Amino acid sequence: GPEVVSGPGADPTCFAPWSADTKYLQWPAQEGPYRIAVVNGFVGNTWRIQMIKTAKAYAEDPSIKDKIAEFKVVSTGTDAPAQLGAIEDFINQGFDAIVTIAVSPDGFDRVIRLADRENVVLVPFDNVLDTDAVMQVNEDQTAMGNQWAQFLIDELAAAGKSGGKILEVRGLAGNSVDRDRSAAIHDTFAATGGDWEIVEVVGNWDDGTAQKVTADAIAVHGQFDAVAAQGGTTGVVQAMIDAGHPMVPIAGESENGYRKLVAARSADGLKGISIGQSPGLVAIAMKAAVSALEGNAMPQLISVPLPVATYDQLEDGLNFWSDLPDNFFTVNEFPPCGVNISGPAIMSQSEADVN
Amino acid sequence: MPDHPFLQLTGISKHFSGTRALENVDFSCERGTIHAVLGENGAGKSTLIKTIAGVLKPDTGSMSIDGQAVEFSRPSEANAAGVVCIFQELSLVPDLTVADNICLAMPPRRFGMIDRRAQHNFAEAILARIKCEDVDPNGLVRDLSLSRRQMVEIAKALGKSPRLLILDEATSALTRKDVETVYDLLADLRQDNVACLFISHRMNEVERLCDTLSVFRNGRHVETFAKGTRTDRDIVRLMIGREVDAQFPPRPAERTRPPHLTIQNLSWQGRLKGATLSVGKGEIVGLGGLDGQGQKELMLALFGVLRGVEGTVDVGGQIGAPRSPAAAKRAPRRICLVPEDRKTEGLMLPMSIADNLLAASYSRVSVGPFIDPAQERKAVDAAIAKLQIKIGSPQDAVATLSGGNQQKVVIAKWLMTDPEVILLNDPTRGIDVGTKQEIYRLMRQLAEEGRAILFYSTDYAELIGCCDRVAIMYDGAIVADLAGSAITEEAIVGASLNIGASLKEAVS
Amino acid sequence: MQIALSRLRPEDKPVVISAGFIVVILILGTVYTLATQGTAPLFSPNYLLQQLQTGSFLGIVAAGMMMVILLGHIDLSIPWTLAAAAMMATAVGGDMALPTGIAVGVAVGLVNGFGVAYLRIPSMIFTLGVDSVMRGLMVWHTGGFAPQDQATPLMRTLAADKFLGIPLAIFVWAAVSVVIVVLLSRTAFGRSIYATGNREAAAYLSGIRTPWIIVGAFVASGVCAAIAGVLLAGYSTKAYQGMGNAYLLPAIAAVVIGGTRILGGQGRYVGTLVGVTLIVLLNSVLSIMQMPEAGRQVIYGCVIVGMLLVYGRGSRNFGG
Amino acid sequence: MTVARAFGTSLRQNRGFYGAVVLLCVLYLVYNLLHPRGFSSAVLIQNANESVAIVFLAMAQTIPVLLGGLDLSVGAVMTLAACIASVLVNGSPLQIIFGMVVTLAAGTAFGLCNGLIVVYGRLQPIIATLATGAIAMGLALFIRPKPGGDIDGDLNWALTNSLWDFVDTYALFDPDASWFAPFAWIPVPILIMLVFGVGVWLPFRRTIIGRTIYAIGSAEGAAYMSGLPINRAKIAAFTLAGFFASCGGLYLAIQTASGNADISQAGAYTLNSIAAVVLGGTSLLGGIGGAIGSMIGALILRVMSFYFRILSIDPLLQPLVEGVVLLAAVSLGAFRVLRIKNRLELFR
Ligand SMILES: Nc1ncnc2c1ncn2[C@@H]1O[C@H](COP(=O)(O)OP(=O)(O)OP(=O)(O)O)[C@@H](O)[C@H]1O
Ligand SMILES: Nc1ncnc2c1ncn2[C@@H]1O[C@H](COP(=O)(O)OP(=O)(O)OP(=O)(O)O)[C@@H](O)[C@H]1O
Ligand SMILES: [Mg+2]
Ligand SMILES: [Mg+2]
Repeated sequence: GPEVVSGPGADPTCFAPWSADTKYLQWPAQEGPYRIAVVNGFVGNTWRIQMIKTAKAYAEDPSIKDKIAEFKVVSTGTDAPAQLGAIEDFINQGFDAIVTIAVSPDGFDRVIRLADRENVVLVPFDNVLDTDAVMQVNEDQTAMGNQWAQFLIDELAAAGKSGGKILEVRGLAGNSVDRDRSAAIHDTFAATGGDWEIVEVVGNWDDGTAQKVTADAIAVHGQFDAVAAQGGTTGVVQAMIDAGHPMVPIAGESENGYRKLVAARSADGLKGISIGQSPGLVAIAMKAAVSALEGNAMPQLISVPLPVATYDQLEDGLNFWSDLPDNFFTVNEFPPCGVNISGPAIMSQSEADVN
Repeated sequence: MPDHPFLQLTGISKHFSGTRALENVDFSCERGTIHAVLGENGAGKSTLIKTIAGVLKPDTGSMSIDGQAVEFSRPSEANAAGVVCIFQELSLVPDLTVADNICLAMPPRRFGMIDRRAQHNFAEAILARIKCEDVDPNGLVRDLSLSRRQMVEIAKALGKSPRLLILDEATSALTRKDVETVYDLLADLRQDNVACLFISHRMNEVERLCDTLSVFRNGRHVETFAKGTRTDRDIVRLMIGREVDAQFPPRPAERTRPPHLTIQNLSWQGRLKGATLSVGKGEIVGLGGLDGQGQKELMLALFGVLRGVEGTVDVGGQIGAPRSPAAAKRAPRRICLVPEDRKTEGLMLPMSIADNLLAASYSRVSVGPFIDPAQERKAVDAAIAKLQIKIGSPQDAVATLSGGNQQKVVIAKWLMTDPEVILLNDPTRGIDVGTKQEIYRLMRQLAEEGRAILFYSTDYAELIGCCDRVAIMYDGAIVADLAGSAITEEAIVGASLNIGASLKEAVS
Repeated sequence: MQIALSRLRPEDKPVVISAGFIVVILILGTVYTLATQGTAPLFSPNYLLQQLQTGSFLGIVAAGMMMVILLGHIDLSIPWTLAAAAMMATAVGGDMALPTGIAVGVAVGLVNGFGVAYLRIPSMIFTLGVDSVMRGLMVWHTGGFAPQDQATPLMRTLAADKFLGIPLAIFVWAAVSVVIVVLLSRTAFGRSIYATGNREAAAYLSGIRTPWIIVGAFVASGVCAAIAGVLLAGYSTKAYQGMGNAYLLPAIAAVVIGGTRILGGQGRYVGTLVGVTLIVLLNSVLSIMQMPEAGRQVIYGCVIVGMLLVYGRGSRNFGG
Repeated sequence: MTVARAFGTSLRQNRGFYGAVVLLCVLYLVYNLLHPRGFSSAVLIQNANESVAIVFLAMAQTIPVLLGGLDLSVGAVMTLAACIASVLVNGSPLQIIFGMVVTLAAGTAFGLCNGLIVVYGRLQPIIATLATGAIAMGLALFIRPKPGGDIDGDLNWALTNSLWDFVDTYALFDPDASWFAPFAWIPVPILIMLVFGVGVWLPFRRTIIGRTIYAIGSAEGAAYMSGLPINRAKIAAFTLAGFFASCGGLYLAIQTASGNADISQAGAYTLNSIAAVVLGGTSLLGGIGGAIGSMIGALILRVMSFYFRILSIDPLLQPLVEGVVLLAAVSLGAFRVLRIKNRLELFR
């Protein structure tokens, strides 16, 4: 298993520690090239597909290609035993690093123990584990919630409001990401001391559901002063348009469709902020795994900066693409890490062109 | 002799929605007798024995056995009291083995678990007792023919050591040999002081076996009398409530009819082996022989149900067997089949009478692609009137009808399609004398109208009385084609066994 | 109350009881909104129309599902049939979008029908397999090609626009309903569905082409799912992978709450309509009350069991 | 001679089952041949761990299916049990055992409720359990609004490894004792499946209640007329299904050391359990088959997914391959149809 060492770690601009007291882990250096596996859970939404394509494209990237001897991706569905089994199987097969999106924040004790025994580097990202025993890569969900809420508070303040009715469109029930983002939103609003009423609906992070519950909420509650949506933001805005709801400040994810709408309607009042969980995280997780295998000290929890774009920063062809589908995630590159595979490059061309 | 009857029912009534199946019935039966229960279809015989056996709860009335008042709320309680019943619709479990079925509710057990070996031995012994050594106790009941199943059912009943044994048309599908075995068995049981209730529509069986006869009509107990005190004619009058004359309609004078349906060398899966037969327009051809010699398969082949049939079939100049019932029923062939088992093959039991009647002839009541409700109603009413089906409303579920009326629904359904070839697979099984006569008359009338009729029956009397010609099947082939005065019981039996030499022995 | 219920004809009971329950839901919801906001939006035509509009997707899916359930089968391939129809329609785009979507539904229906009617594989398992094949195809499609997922203007119009103040989607639902009602009660196909659902052997021996009937019902189900998918894509302005997931179980529940026998052979379309309305309103009211998921699930389950228990317990097997 | 004949009869009557056994053997053999560390205890342990939950669920599903019904709540009951276990299975050994017993009892009781609703409410099992499944899921979410829990770590390690580790973890005796060597490699999860699955099922099948379940699935009317205890058998069937589902849930909780009220996972498990039952040769019409077959069926499902980890298949094509393979596997039974020459036999 890794040793706990003191920082700083390798390449701190890319592998930024989560906080000042994040510990550092170091594995014994191993000879390359490495065998790396990605164990995905569910496959069947654009985010995951974009993630898998990014992973494959990144494995072919000249900066890392030579360091990888074998690269495998499997998707196990939402089945926890199958995911644990796949990870264990790759450990048994002698893979050096396993990158994974955990189907549940708990339950990895056994595979962590096995991985440590075999000196395999296990790197959860996106849906991370509630443990500090493995190296993990994620964006700060709490910070995201705080920024969303702060943006709305600022926009409303600029319009002279210090209280009002907020619609919060939540994600998948029971998910830690949903929990963290929602708690941060509530905390930030509460901290202003203003008179806020937050109406929560569950949108499951998908456009259709989000659109339906938003429409319901508008039908019942009439008008909102601002909207905070964890996902499915395109659907949320569409529901507002369909219901004739006035355009109000909105905080949302990084879907291309949402950014298109904000760009088109910010003048009408749809002043929006777009922060997204990027499918490109997989590339950083892979890069971190390789770095750990090379024997570098790594932060236990790697924080990837939030890719923020507000309505006044949107630029067609740069951070959104008006000629491309709504349904992909605009943020995919992380220049400080040398991860330069852009969303449109991944989604708008067939794989052959990317490689 | 005790002063009270062994089984006594007093004032039993049972109503179903709309029908009075039993009306204030008093009935009794003694040990050591075989007691026939007679009555036309829907007279309430099955309902009677179901109340005795604890399947149905009577609305009013009481029952006693050996002078003790009893009330069974489920069959297992009746079994425990020594009342064992073979029901009209068999109560075997097709996916369990024969041995499992014979010991179904009370298997021999060891350490609380079923003792397979003991069960197997027990089944073997009982099967031997009813001369069914050919039935493998480890075989599935599903794989047995109907007649074997009835024998297994009898074995199962025997295994429960009954004090009162009830057979509700339990011999309707048995072969001659089995019937004899059952006769012997019942005689033995009579010796052992077992009471037997015997329900059958075959008068000769009743004649031969029973000591006492009870007649039911319209849910009422009409009369009980000892055998020999009434003539057959009287009995039939009691059952039907009117005088019945000649059993079979007169046969028209013999004449040659051009063949309409011709079969040559029909073979299928070793069950049909080169059957050759022809049926003319206006002719009723009987199909005889022992049970399971390929008669059913022959009909299914003609109706397009079987795959891989070899040989030639020619229907009114149309060469080739149809490939599906849908093709069979359409012009130019116009074949129809009244299947063997009306409950599973003939009817959609929970659906209404009207829907069942229409099932084969939607196109006849449609205008363009749409069904015309007016035509629909007219067609249904006409069919009901034509066969005089006894019903409450055409919208009632067909399941509420008695067996005979259900059979009429099946026949009426097909007559609505105006068929030219009519295949009848034992259409009178479990049907009362009165209805049988109606069916015979109807067959004759249909023949007169110029339809070709192929009629399979297990009852020789029917074949003799009804048919212009009789073809006997043995081992998948037609071994005899009898016509006119050649149709005699001896000839039929002889051909059925297909052994000229030992013919006399078999008949005697 | 008991007496009134027992006087109903058995086949009307589910309809009347669910209709009553719909009123109860609306009243409870209104009591809640009055207490919390002091308004009663639930009885406003706007709210109801909007519910019917979003309900029309479920309604159309349930209409197709009912045809299959009447046969005693089930179509578990609905979620990805719906999504695939929407995704292919939007991928093709232009005038061919609608026909493409419907064609996907027909194709899936044909495959399902073939497996169930000719290969005789239980529908529960065959359609499950087809669903996962469709999911695989769509993942491949999304990942391997350049997917265009914008709904065409026609799709947008059908799903989101209004005519005479009534959303067009409701007209589509009504049209589908009329077709289904006519099919079921006035055509040989519909009658054959009931016959086949009751006893396939008897229907077959009556000269009904039961395999065609089965294929036909699955095609109907596929087409309905496809229509719902195309509309839903129009409503959400685009197609997306998970779009069908939320429709399978509610569709089955709606059909069954409407009084259709899950084993086939019995059921009226009116019941399905009422069942769909009930489920849509129940969901909406729960969402207004901000009921957490746990509570929703429990209420959902209790409503289904409760309704079925009230309808009167199923009758015993016939012939007993 | 008679043994051979009996075996022949059994072969004919259980074609689906024997086919499944052969398929599993071939699949698993090839997997091990392809795996770099094939035929080792480590691989066997991993495979077994992954299979326990679905095996129990498939066994649970079998029993209502034999009745001619379906239990759409097994996945939810498993999840409910896992969530209960994630709260209770920790602390002192006595507390742990208490937690396990409560977990199994809760799942069994839920199965009992299913049975009571089906029997006394006279509802169709498929629809009654669709509804009760939602209720179980709701309860699971109440208990575990978000994933987590603290299941005893030793227990997790001991039950998900070989007997050697089990003995070592609890220091029962010297795990390196020479007499123990022949057993030391055996994975504990396999023993659990044998003891709790096979050990319960085989005796149960030989009871009157067990036989009644078969009889009901084959011909309910006949079973009733024959005086079999219909109601009791139906209730027992759903109760036993609840028991097996909770066994699966308990193991799932121990294996993941946590509980997770994941609706889509529960749904996927329920559907897979039906697929496993069919693959194992049990007829969805009831009356034919058995839980051992379903166990085999579940293992087939699992082994098929193992192949993705050793073969190089485009990850975006994997779901398609998975679907096609599943469809092909369930279509194997269709060969029966081609052999049928009497079309009436198709309808039973
Ligand atoms: N479950 C039922 N529901 C409604 N009516 C029934 C039911 N069972 C029987 N009946 C009716 O009760 C009457 C008596 O039927 P029963 O079966 O006892 O006649 P049966 O004498 O046995 O006739 P068969 O000789 O045809 O068997 C019939 O009119 C029948 O329609
Ligand atoms: N004619 C029939 N055909 C099929 N099933 C029937 C018939 N009549 C009753 N049943 C079923 O049998 C059940 C009664 O069976 P039975 O009383 O033998 O069960 P049990 O387990 O002994 O009941 P208990 O637990 O109350 O003692 C009824 O609830 C019904 O579901
Ligand atoms: Mg009778
Ligand atoms: Mg009892």
